[in-house]
Amino acid sequence: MVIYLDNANTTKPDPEVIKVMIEYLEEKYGTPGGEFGHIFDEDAREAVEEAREKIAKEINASPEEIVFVSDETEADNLAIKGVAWARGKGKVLASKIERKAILNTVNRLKEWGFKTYEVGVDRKGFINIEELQSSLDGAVLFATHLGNFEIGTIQNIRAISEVVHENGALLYLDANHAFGKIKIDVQKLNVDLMSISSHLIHGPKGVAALYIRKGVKLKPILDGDLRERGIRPGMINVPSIVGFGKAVELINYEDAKRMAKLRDKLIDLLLSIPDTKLNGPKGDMRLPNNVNVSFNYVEGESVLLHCDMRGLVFSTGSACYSQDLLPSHVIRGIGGSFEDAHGSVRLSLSKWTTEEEIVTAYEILKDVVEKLRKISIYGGRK
Amino acid sequence: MVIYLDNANTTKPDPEVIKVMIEYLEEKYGTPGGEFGHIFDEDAREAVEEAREKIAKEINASPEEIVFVSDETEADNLAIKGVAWARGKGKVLASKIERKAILNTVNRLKEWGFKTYEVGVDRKGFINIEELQSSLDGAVLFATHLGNFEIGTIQNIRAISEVVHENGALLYLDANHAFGKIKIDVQKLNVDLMSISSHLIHGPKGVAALYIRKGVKLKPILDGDLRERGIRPGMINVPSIVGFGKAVELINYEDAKRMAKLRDKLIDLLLSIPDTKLNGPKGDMRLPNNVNVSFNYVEGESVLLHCDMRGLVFSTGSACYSQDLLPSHVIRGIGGSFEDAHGSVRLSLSKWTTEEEIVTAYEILKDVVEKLRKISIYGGRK
Amino acid sequence: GYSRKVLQYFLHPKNVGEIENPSVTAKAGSPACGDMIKLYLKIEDEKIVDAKFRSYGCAANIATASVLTEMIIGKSIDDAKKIKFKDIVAELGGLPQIKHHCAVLAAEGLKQALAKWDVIQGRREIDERFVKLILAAVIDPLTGESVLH
Ligand SMILES: Cc1ncc(COP(=O)(O)O)c(C=O)c1O
Ligand SMILES: Cc1ncc(COP(=O)(O)O)c(C=O)c1O
Ligand code: FES
Ligand code: FES
Repeated sequence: MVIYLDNANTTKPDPEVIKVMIEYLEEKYGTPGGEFGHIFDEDAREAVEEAREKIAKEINASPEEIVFVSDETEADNLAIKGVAWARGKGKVLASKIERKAILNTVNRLKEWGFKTYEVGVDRKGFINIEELQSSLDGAVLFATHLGNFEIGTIQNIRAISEVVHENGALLYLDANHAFGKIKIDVQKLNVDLMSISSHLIHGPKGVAALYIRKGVKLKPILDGDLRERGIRPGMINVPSIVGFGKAVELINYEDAKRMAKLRDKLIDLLLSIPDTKLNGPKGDMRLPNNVNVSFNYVEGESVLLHCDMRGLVFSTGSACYSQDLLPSHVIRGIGGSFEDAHGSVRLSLSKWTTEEEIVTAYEILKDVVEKLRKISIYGGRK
Repeated sequence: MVIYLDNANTTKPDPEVIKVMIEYLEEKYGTPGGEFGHIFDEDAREAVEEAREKIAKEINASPEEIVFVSDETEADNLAIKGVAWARGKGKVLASKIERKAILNTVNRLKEWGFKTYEVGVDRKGFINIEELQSSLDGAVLFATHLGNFEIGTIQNIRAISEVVHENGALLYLDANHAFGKIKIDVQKLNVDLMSISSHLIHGPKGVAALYIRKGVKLKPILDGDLRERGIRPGMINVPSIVGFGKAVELINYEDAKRMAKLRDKLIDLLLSIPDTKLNGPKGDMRLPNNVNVSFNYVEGESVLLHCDMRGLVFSTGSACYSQDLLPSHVIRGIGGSFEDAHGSVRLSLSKWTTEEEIVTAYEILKDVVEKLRKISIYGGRK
Repeated sequence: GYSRKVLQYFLHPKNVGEIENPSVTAKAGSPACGDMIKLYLKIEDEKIVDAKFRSYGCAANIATASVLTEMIIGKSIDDAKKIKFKDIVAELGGLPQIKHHCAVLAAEGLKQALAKWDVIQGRREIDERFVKLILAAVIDPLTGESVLH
């Protein structure tokens, strides 16, 4: 039996999601073409529009403001490059602790003559709003997140959007990790673009949605037909979209409350292991399913692999584990040392996580960390 | 019972494809991260690499030359923009009868200072190789197709690639509609980049593959993590990729032979309807599953909708049917009149199409065309 | 992913710990990822009679250090000097490309230990080249930077 605590990486599709997907794989395999597809395709078109409506409603948007894309990386790129290219020139900003898809996309914009800036965060990962305010001169876009993918910090988006809009820039919000866990209202948050993805809420891979507030202009990244009003031409991935719609329908904020309790229990248990520290804030300003701690004197990949052998699955910010051999830029961004990043682990809960799993996870981790500290050069002491 | 003759639009997933997908939706829902995902993700990683190997082998490429993307539109954009951006400047060419994703992508390159050119074709849709030859001055890329999506013309790629390479340009081949129907060897065809997609060979939507010959440089469209070696960062759509691999495994060229016979039978039957003409070539130079005819005096959308009511499903090149209200640029490209395009229908077969379906399809079409001609201003005569 | 053999050495590493009164010790840090190993050698009659290690690093780091200690115990100094990182990789039945530097780290540790031993034996000068050899690859895991800087 696997204890899966890597739900911020991807989640297990809900059986109900799989059920509707199978229907659109087996029988209703058509794909929406033009407005007047043959009747065979109508089933597919209606299902896609129904999913779009559900998703729009969930975030208080209108269906025409939702564009389906293939994943959150594509959403990030479309939002950021799309707005920048439409504006032509100016400054594009992000925080230091965004996902790579955002940071690298912003950075890439330099090729097209844009200025860029990375806004700092405090020790808990909260964006420095004064720094943001003083860096917005000539800005066209600020790209940031609602809940941090790695340390769970929930940003104060209302304050951020006020500052951003005062300065005439647009706000793009990566809400992928918060969606389904905290109730989102695009009107109240006052964001201009926002991305949410299916595979993080027990929906299928292969689809994400980009909210584009009515009136916001962006240039597409992909050219082709007029599907998704030409903003995202290409094949409509009907089964995934229908599955996404079902996953949204299944969102229940009571799950989030339960997760938050288990999160706090796990944090308390892990902090009882000596020389362990929490990354990110405590309480309501933390994503309900995110736990992230650094164990001193040990390296994350080793911790992860040992746990893996014992059926406990999660992620680490260790350099050894990353494909570019760099330690987590998020832990470094909040002022953590190289060692803090190297020894950091992220455990992310789902609606199915049980208290028993939490306790077992703690026991396995405690044992593994003790074992590895015995091998460590630092031997558990500095 | 529906007679589905729109297999060039999308195909019904094979039950075996759906079976493996369900396995990766239900239990092996992990996603390949870095090289050292936890063991839970290993299942997913191995399955993805296995699919990559199968696909590579099928086209005589090596697995490192295959990059997974979300659909053929993305493949077209990545290949064309990727190569152009990597080269920096020059001329990019396509034929006049490419899919919109190719034509619009090439056209978009003007924004970045590229020159573009559309090469003409003859009455059957064959690319004018002399015109190509004389337009290649300063060219960096020629983007074209193996089998035409609308009229089924199979291009002489060996001759084309010789001319293109002599002039120092690269060749991108959209092989989406030919793949699985005619055996493809990237070495023999001597192409530099090539796209093939899953949903046209009874695989799932949500994935296509771009072959990039070793040594060919391209800049990614999407920025993000290092997945797919950074060429296509983002979430790996494991169930779709695994389904794609299975679909490739199921390819059987005997099916193509059978389809070709049924295609010829359907063409003969349809040409027996007065004032009907074939678009595209006959015989071996036509995709085995493609039939495209123009019925004079009637409009395609009307034909299509009438047939639809009677359970026969296909496509049309009519302007009324397209989202931009333009008649098929392919029919126009081969020198067809506006009326030819307006009254054109494409019927595309699958490995499951039966002789009985072909005969019934003909009977329905004959009846519908006759009925509509009675309504027509031209009344069956000009 | 990792081979069975790598996982075996990682899960049950041999020769973990310290040697009391070692003949020589060496620390090596990887400039790639910032990890470290420390090697302890006991040398008698120009032969390595015991070897132990401590590690702060990934699974490949632990496995390579462990298998290296096994490879060198019983070897003469001259034979030990011939060990290259590729030999360690081979001994483990291969490592993923991205983890080759972990084997380099282990080989580097051995190279430094043996160079120090030569100095102790008066066979080698403490010149600039030697000092650079010792320090260059040593990475402080707290900063992730070479201690040379
Ligand atoms: C007319 C037409 N448009 C679009 C497509 C889908 O291709 P894409 O998803 O690349 O736009 C097809 C499929 O083959 C097609 O036949
Ligand atoms: C560390 C990390 N990288 C990548 C991803 C996937 O995001 P994307 O597909 O946009 O790269 C996630 C998912 O949340 C993640 O946690
Ligand atoms: S020691 Fe860090 S990657 Fe091996
Ligand atoms: S006549 Fe109505 S769209 Fe052509």
